[in-house]
Amino acid sequence: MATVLSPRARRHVELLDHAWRERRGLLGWLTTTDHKRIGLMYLFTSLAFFAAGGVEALLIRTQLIGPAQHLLTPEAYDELFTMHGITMIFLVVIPMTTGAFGNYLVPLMIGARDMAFPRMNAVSFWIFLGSGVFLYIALATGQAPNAGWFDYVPLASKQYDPGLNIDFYGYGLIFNGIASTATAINIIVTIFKLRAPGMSLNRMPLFCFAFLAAAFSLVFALPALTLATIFLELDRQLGFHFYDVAFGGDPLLWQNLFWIFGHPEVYIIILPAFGIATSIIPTFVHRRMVMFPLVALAELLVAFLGFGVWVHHMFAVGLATMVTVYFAAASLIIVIPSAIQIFAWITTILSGTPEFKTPLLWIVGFIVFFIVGGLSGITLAAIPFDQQVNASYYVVAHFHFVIFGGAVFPILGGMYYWFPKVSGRMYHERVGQLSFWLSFIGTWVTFFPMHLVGIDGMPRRIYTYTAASGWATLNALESVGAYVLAAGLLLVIANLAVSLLKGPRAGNDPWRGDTLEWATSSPPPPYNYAVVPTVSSAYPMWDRDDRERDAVRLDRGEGVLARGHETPASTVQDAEFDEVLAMPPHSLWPPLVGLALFVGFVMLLLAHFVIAAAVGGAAALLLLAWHAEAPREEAGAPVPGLGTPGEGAAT
Amino acid sequence: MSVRAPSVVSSNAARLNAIVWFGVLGGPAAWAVQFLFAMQFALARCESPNARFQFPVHGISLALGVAGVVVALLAELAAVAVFRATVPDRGEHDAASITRGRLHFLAAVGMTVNPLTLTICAMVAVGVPLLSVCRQS
Amino acid sequence: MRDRAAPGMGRRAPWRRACAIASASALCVGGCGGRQSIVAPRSHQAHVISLLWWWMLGASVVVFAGAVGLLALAFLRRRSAGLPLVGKREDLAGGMVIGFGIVVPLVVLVTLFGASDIYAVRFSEAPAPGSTAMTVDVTGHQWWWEVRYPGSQAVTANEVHIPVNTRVRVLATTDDVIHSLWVPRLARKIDMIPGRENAILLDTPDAGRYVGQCSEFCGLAHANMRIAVVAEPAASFAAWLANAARPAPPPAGASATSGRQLFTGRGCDGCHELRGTEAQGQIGPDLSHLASRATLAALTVPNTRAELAAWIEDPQAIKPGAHMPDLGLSAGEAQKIAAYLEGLH
Amino acid sequence: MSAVGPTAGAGAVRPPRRGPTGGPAGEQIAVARSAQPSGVWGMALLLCSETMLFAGLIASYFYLDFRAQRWPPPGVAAPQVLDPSVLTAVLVASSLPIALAARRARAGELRATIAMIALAAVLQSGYLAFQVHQLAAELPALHPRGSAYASAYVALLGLHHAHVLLGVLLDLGLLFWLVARGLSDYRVTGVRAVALYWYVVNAIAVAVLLTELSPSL
Repeated sequence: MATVLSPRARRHVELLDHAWRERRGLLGWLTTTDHKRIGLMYLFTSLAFFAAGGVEALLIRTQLIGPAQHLLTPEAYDELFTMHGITMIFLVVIPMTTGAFGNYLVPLMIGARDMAFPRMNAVSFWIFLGSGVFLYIALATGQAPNAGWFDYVPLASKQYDPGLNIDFYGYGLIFNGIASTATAINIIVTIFKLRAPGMSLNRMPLFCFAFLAAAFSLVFALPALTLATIFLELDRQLGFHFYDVAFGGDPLLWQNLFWIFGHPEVYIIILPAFGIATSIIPTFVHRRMVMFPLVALAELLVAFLGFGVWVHHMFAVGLATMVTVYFAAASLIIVIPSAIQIFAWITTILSGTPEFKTPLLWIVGFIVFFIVGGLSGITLAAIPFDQQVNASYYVVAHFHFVIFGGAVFPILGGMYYWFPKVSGRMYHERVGQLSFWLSFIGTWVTFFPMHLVGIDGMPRRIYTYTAASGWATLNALESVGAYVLAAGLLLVIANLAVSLLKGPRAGNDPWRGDTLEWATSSPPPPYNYAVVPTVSSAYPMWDRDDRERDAVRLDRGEGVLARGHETPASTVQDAEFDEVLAMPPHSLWPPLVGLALFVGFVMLLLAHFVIAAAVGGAAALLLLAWHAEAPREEAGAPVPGLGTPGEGAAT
Repeated sequence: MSVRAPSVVSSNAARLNAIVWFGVLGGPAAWAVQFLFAMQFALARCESPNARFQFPVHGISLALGVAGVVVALLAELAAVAVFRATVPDRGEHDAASITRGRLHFLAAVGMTVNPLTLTICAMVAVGVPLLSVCRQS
Repeated sequence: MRDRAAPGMGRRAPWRRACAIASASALCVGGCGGRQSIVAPRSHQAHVISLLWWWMLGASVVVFAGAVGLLALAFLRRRSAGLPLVGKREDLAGGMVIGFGIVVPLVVLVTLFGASDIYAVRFSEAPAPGSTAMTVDVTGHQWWWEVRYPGSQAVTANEVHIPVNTRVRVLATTDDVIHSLWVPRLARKIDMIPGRENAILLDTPDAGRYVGQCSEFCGLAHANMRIAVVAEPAASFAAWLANAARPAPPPAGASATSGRQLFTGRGCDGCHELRGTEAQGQIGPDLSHLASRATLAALTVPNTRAELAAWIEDPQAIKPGAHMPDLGLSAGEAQKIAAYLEGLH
Repeated sequence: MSAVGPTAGAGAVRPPRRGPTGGPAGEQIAVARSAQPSGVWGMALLLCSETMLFAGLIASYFYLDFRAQRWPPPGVAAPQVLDPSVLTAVLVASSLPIALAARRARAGELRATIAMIALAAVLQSGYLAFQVHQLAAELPALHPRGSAYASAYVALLGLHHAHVLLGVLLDLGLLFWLVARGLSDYRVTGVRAVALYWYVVNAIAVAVLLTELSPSL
């Protein structure tokens, strides 16, 4: 804490420092269960993959800069656009949002000291890392997935794609899905159980509502993808016939299963961005969000309705209209939650006193792009029009506005916004704004013309086109835009990297932020909060008297829980203090389990099923040993400043 | 209404809690059922080569749609009732007012979600019967 | 033909003018309503869809302008709290969200649902069997299109001939992976999926050559899988069909004759059929009347003797990934075969 | 208020229990708590995911069914009803000792807990052994390479058996630590979580049975 502490308070803090001491060095990072260090590992890993995906994108744009280019062979082009999609979705946006932002910020925002399952949190990182390495081994060995990120059969079947390419896709995504599911479960339980006493559902930051919605979507959507890829590998490796018409299978089974996952996936990508926007806007507009309950609802409803729209990706496969309208209707109404949020953001900015600093600029840019992407999305719910532009560059334009403008812009804005909290230093404002404007212009120039070439009949995933097609001018423009965009992104990284070393000290709360993370020091100590924060609204940092009360309680040693590696848990709906959880400290098992699974999946890829089973058994033994370190038990005695465990039910 | 006395609080709160969760989940659940079942019947009727799925799809869609609309309306009423019953009182931070504030919040959520799910059910229920049976689009 | 607003078509004339003007104005950035533009429609269903597009675009522009306008306003009065005119009124702020965020969109979206998904959809729905004057079977292959005319011997590839002002039911199927038949100026796209018989309607009043392209990723040469629909007056269509139904004409001249022998001698007949000869291959396109086609390799190159010879000599150089093998023919041999094939009118 | 969340429904209103002392070392267990422990929540959410997986599997089975002209295809016998029904009944019956184990564990009775889990484990692994033996015997007749029906049938049973195997492994791991370390709140939560796992697996087992037998019903 920045404020000067009384001797008594300092004694409590020293106790905490001792109880929460972290291992140093490489071993420390390898065995950590601290949600902040895990979040940072997620951040840097997904940034590395972001660079890879970006290079792939630039190669694609360079190939398309003019008609009949020969930079890439068709083989290389197919692998690059497939890997670009897989990378950006599974190795960048999901780990960046749920992994990095969710891990680092959710416990801080709800006043907890760690995630609900710290070791599972670590293992999901190691599994994610393993899946990423797994997929990039494919590219390095020249057999990367090459049938597009939605990998339609029969093109992806053994008959038409005999190499290992598609097997890397299948096992890579199953592997990656384990990590995402674990993270999602962790986030949900953390939000349900670990909110600081007093933070009832209606006082929960909108950021947490967004991450809750995204996590639920992950839990319910990923199994469909896992199942589809299991079928795919059974077909490819063991000669099953789920997708083979000749034996009574059906290629549309893949399309249905894939998009049952694939569309909620879009909202899994965009929801955390909503959360970031709703936490940046109040801070820089100096007022609370307009219509808090509706925004919270919108975030949850998008996730829910997202499960009823998948066939709008399949309007051209020849289903009966009386089947497709069910999906068209849901696809249209799902616009309304987004409309609620957009106008809640705009009204909040309009009725507040906005300070257009870098983070807010990125969010305003996001709102603009998200409106365009949303509007083009509506047109795709009009069945006849969708049947014209489906699988054309119009769709490419649509989802890049939604995913790049809609998800990546808030992520970058969020990186600027929380940089002072994470690093303890301030970034360079001017350079920050410059990086925004470069990226903003670059995004427009890259993706907007894609609408026009799409309307003009250019299909997606073509590695070349003729001069006669009349698409050359716009494609050249798009490629130039891509370079501008790349420059903007490099400037973001440069700004943050330099500021990390040279930036001025930021202090605890440089923005006068509204949520709890700004109450603790920058960067936060391993235990986040010396005293369990008092919460009496959804904007706790703006309830100054509560923060003063916390200082007093620290002085008195109330709600400090300095006896050990502990955090309080509360009831799900009204967040009444319920129990004290002893959190497991660092552990070596998570990286070992991750490694075992990696070996196991490599064996599956190579169809060495017996070895794979043996490795699976080893992983099971590791998990058995894992539970040797059971946390110290709590007696359920009253805790000064928090009350008696279990009393919650009495009220 | 007086939710001051602790005894009243718990019993009242428990009842309102049940009502408000119906108010929040009723509409979405109604849509989910209508969507899954009506759509599945249409899919089976139109996509299967064999004759054992000759369902009267128009009627099914209309019936399930109407059912969905009715449930969503009931849920809306529940949400409105709780919303009116739990106008938050400023300043107090006892357990009762926390619960009240949360119920009020959930009621507002329910009041917004039900009209939307109701609209989806109604759109499809009215739309499908206007379409020719199983014509490919 | 490309960008001219074609002469009126009865009651649909206003739409045609609207679309033609709009396409000319809005899409000149995109190479002037290009050869595959959905906003230069030449059929009723394409008109309906482009009209739907212009309406949706109009509404979108209004929404976008309104939202961005509000953001601009927020920037201009960034120092003064509260809403413009009314000031600090939370109820009105909430009202704005409910009005713009729920009520207005709800009305617009329900209208769009009725207009597009219930009404307009019927113009692009598959025609019921028997409701059309004729049927054409188009089968997707990696990476070309096989075209057959039921009730006739006629077989061709990559160029679909249809009579104008005639409802034609196109039966779209595939022989291998998923393809998608998309001729934007005439009809919505339809996927070709193993185990399914999908259909679309072709019906245009305007004679002309309409280019389309496979729009579902289908492998290496996906980018070079184009198709042309040739709409022509009934008489010339009948003449074309009659000719296409005949066996392949005999070789004329010495080099053509030796080309003919090379065709079988060097194994071309393993894949290609020449009706009425012993060349009965069923893997590649039927070549009985190759010379009557304007292009080669699914519209990759024009059908000239030089291009044809080059294509025969080294297919991969012209269409990477194509399944047509390099038979190691000398330039001379390729020239002879080309000379023969160029005689097959 | 108890932990009746908007979701997994894994929580009933329970009076907060001050844990009676029990277990080998007489350590205090069953922490005072009015909401469900995190471990139970975590398992409940994992089971949501698993349930979606099997829902998709069963949906795929019926999708292929109604896309087919004849199901099962000509020459493939419809599955016989008796054995799988009896075996599934046995598996479902194992819910009882599991439920008792959870109750005994919360009461701090170590021996009873171990006995009940062991009993359940025996029933479950017996079920698994018989089922796997059955499937192995059927395989030559309906080779999954033979038809989409065989593929769906084998995948349905295979994944379900893997699911049961996972549960048996959970039983064994739990037994190992109960014998080695006795009861503690951590392991009481473990017992409750595993119990929840088995309730869901057994429910899924019934759904799988009905799907598997649908051609014969």
